[in-house]
Amino acid sequence: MDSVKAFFHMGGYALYVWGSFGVTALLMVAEPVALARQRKAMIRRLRRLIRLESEYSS
Amino acid sequence: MFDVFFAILRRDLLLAMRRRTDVFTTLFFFVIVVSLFPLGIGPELNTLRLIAPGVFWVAALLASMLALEKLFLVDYQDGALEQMLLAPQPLSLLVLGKVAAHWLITGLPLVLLSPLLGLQYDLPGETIEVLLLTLLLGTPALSLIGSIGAALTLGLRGGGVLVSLLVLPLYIPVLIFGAGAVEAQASGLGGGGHLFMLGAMGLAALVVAPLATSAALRVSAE
Amino acid sequence: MFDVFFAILRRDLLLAMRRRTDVFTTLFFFVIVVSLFPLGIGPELNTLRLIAPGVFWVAALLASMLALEKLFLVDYQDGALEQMLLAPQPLSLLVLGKVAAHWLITGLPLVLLSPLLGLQYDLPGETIEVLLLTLLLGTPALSLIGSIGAALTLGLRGGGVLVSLLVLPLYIPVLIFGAGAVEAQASGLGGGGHLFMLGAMGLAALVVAPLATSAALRVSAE
Amino acid sequence: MLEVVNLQCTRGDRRLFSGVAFQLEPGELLHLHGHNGSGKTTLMRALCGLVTPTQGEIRWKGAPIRRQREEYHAELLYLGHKNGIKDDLTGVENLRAACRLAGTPISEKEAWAVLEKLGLRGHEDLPSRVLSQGQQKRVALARLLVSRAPLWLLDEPFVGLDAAAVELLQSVVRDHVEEGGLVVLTTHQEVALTSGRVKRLRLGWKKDGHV
Amino acid sequence: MLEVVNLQCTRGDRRLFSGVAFQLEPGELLHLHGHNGSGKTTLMRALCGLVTPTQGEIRWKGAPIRRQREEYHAELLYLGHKNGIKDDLTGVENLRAACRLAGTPISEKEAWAVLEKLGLRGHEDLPSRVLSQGQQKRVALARLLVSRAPLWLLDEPFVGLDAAAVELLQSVVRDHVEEGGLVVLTTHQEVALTSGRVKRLRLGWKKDGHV
Amino acid sequence: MSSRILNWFKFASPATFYPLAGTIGRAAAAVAVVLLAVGLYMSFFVAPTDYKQGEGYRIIFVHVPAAWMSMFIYVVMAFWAATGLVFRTRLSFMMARALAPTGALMTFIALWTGAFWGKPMWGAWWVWDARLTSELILFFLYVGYIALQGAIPDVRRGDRAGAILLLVGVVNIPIIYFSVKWWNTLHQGASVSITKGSSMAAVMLETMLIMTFAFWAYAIAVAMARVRLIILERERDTRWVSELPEVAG
Ligand code: HEM
Ligand SMILES: Nc1ncnc2c1ncn2[C@@H]1O[C@H](COP(=O)(O)OP(=O)(O)OP(=O)(O)O)[C@@H](O)[C@H]1O
Ligand SMILES: Nc1ncnc2c1ncn2[C@@H]1O[C@H](COP(=O)(O)OP(=O)(O)OP(=O)(O)O)[C@@H](O)[C@H]1O
Ligand SMILES: [Mg+2]
Ligand SMILES: [Mg+2]
Repeated sequence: MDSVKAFFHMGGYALYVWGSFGVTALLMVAEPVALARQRKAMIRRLRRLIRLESEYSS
Repeated sequence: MFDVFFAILRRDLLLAMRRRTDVFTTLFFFVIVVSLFPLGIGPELNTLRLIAPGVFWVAALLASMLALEKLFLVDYQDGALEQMLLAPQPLSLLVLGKVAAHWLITGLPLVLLSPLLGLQYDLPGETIEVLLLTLLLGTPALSLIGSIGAALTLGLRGGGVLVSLLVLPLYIPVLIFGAGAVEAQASGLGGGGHLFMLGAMGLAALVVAPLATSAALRVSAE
Repeated sequence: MFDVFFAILRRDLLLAMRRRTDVFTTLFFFVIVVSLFPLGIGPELNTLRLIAPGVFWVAALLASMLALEKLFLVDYQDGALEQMLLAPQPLSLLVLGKVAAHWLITGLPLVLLSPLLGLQYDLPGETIEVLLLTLLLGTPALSLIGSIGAALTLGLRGGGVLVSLLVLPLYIPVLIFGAGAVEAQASGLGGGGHLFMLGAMGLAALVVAPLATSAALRVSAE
Repeated sequence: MLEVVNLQCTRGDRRLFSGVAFQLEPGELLHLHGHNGSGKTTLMRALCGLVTPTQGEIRWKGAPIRRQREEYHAELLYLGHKNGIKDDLTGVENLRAACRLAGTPISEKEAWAVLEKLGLRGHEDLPSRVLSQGQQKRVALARLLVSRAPLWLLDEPFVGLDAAAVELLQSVVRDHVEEGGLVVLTTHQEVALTSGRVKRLRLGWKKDGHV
Repeated sequence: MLEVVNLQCTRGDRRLFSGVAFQLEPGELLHLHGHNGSGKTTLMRALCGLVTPTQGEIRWKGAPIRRQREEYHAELLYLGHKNGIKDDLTGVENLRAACRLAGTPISEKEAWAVLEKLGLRGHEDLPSRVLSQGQQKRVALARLLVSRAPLWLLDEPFVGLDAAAVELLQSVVRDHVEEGGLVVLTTHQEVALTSGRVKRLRLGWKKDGHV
Repeated sequence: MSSRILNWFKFASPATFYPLAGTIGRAAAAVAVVLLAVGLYMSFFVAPTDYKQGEGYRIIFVHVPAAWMSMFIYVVMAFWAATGLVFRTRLSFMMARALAPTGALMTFIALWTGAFWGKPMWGAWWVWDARLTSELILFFLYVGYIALQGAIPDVRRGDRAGAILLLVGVVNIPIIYFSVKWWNTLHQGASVSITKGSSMAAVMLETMLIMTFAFWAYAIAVAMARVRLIILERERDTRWVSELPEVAG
């Protein structure tokens, strides 16, 4: 228990260490998530385009 | 009555959305100017802390001035201004709408970012607070005052210098009280009086500028 | 071979003569920025003398950048740029002509005025001399580098602010050596090394910028 | 309704025209013509109130237009050489913004319908910047189809339009006049304007056919 | 002389035209037509080398124009929608600057004479800003009268001109073709172009007369 | 030779590159996850406490990889820009475009973690040190590139304009670095330079390298995902896109 506490305390540097690692982790998770969402939106758009195209030509 | 205000506000915000870079670029201009000074002056933190209020305010003034140049120019060139002059509502409301949109696009982001930049100059917390407050009060005044100049420069091909000469004296009080408030706070005197003056100037500008600008626009578009 | 260089130089100088405001506005902007600082910072001469080189150089840089926006814009809007692209001579010569005219109109007056402003900051004679020299060497480099940014952002809305975003990072070495030389001189170290670097950068810009700018113009005008 | 009395306009030190007078009633069209530089555009802008004439007066419903600017503007639609199209907005947005500004907002659906009528199908949601010369002009002209203003001032509306669009525009103008509207129009092209009441006014000092 | 092979141009994600091919020899005129937005301007700009086609090639005297840009430009005169007139220069200065840039300088006297021919007498020394739409166009067109370039590319040169100026311009074009020049021209107005060899090329997907 | 070039051009075609990018991206993502797990474990549990900086120094394990990547990615972008301009391959421009946000992100992380390191070490969030300043300018260069691309609606123009900017920028980076350094060292004195005194323990070095490779793999994975998006966007009218399983199915 103590060791967990000590671990998060980081010898008094908690704000700085976790501030750095935290933001880095946040950004490096956010970027792939954003990309995945963009990809989904793109595929939805492509499907709509294809549907429109087939309606148009028929 | 306020239809035209919202109509123009909406149109201009839409235009800005279309070109999100507009927002970011004014912002980054501000950031860059603020960051340039240490490069020109040297990295010593004591000197930097001393000149910080002046630098921030001059940078805000320049950013606002630069951005204002285009306030009416595009509308003038593509003929939209003629249509605005022909709108069946008071022109000053319309002008107010344009200025409001302009401040939201170029002024507000700059204000919001300034605390972060304050750290670059190693400013203490309270000073940063006062800086934020003065910018929030002062930049709308700058936009309003500047709109007069922007309207005048549209037509007066020969008198551009004269116009900036006329507008600058109006900018200077804002600069002095704005930077002064921050400095007073930093030196422990409290910036209350300065802030009050800044607010009063903003109100005055709100009343006078739209009228003056509409008159100037009518002249310039002839 | 150099016909087109002189043709464009002559045309642009004529245009500037016709519309003298362009000359004055840049100059005036420079004067304003330099004079605003004492207002923002406070009147203490020691501080002022300390920051003078930085302020002068930042002001020159901003003034030069401000003027850049119009370097190709008007030609683009009225179709003259298309004609320039269709001229039967190397485009980079033509670009060089335009940049030269631009510097003569906006850069040179500013350089010539700086000694006078130096007195405002209570600078000693030799410092002023070095300041003049650095500006004389540095501002052409600024114009050259800036032309790349102006060409890249041609016709984009918000181009004026975007150009500053693109160009300022490239300006920084010039700023550092320019202000550095003056400071070195002021602190008795002698600014020779800095001046040499400044000249070298000018030469490099002279080679690279016209090529990059013409490539950018061809892309932008498509 | 629209009454012009002894109008004189001066640009620089050149007197463009003087003693211009006419009267336009509902259901009438005025075709303004004259050689290049004869002052047609200037007269048009004076009729809007954008240019102040050096002499004479323009009256709308009996009162000088200077005195009733907002009321007059509400009943007026002006389309000039420059078409007031925002480069970065799409055709639909441009049309809606212009209508909102004129005090007669329209719905998005209406806007799409109108633009389709003008042959811009498939281009409604492109920024106007990428539209061709003629397509931009069409977007500007779309306002005519939704306008409720009685007085139209059209400065060279046919410029840059292809034959089909010219045809369409002519019929729109014709309908407006037949429904009791007033139109002032300049054009160099000889177009069969309306079957209705057409007045003609000639400006300029050169004989026809002389350069 | 001018040879276009299988040309395709794309703007944005729209293919404007493809498979365009023609050949133009001295003494021939190509009349480009098509509805608004069909790609006439784009084709013109591609012919100048201002727009890079996505497919195909343009050859001048047998060689691709990309390879001989300067030589080609020396033999080419392009006048587009925008006329390249500097607002602050007078007509004379504009004309002389344009000629100097094109590598064929003319004297001040010549410039005055040419502008007078174009009906700008009394306006030669006004800044172009104050000229009317049509007068500005005339200043731009003045280059045709002094040009020695064999290939002319004219994008809607008749726009905004009055009847007399249209007449004059037509005769200038006719003379150029008869003297062995090449002309590519777009216009919506139906104008009797020349008695000489006129080719026609139609762009676009809409049937004639449809909006 | 010519067949080699032909081969290269084959992969330069978006249609063939699209599935390849998918494969590379997935592999890189897997590598990144594994390396990150190992690297983080080592950062916190294996690497010993620094005798001078205490636990605070552990920031180095994200700071330095991010700083290295930020510079490296810009050079890679410039490389793609050059190949795009020379060989006129569309794919090169797309690669440059796809890398930019990741590069900006890495620069931002370097700045952020640097600031969070600077506060306990130097007592200030920011000082105008040569390295810091040039990293800040690099950030501006990235933002400028992204803003330029955002401002140009036409992709072909955007591609080439961006490429020119990248090439000019890459020429300037060493100039910026040395000018800042010279400016700074001439009359600084007071400010602290980065402590290299404590010779880094071998474990630390290993950890840092592992984290660097993890960031590298991450950048590749993300860039590949983004380039696939760009390809779809640009090729949306083509047949092969409409026949892709994820689109058609
Ligand atoms: C915002 C602040 C900072 C920025 C922008 C920054 C930037 C950089 C950059 C660009 C590098 C890579 C340099 C190279 O490989 O040549 C780097 C490396 C490094 N930084 Fe920072 N830094 C910052 C703050 C700090 C602080 C406060 C420390 C420690 C007290 C630090 C320690 C290091 C170390 C040890 C390296 C590795 C040095 C090497 O590999 O040569 N940095 N930093
Ligand atoms: N400041 C000025 N000084 C001298 N002349 C001027 C000035 N401003 C305008 N003009 C003249 O006024 C006339 C402008 O007329 P206007 O634009 O109304 O012509 P227009 O009939 O519309 O011609 P177009 O058919 O070419 O459109 C031109 O002859 C121009 O030379
Ligand atoms: N970025 C783009 N995205 C989509 N479409 C575009 C883009 N740029 C141009 N276009 C389309 O290309 C066409 C432009 O054609 P162009 O200007 O060559 O027409 P034109 O034949 O000259 O027409 P006009 O007779 O009106 O002058 C228009 O239909 C326009 O909508
Ligand atoms: Mg007119
Ligand atoms: Mg066209």
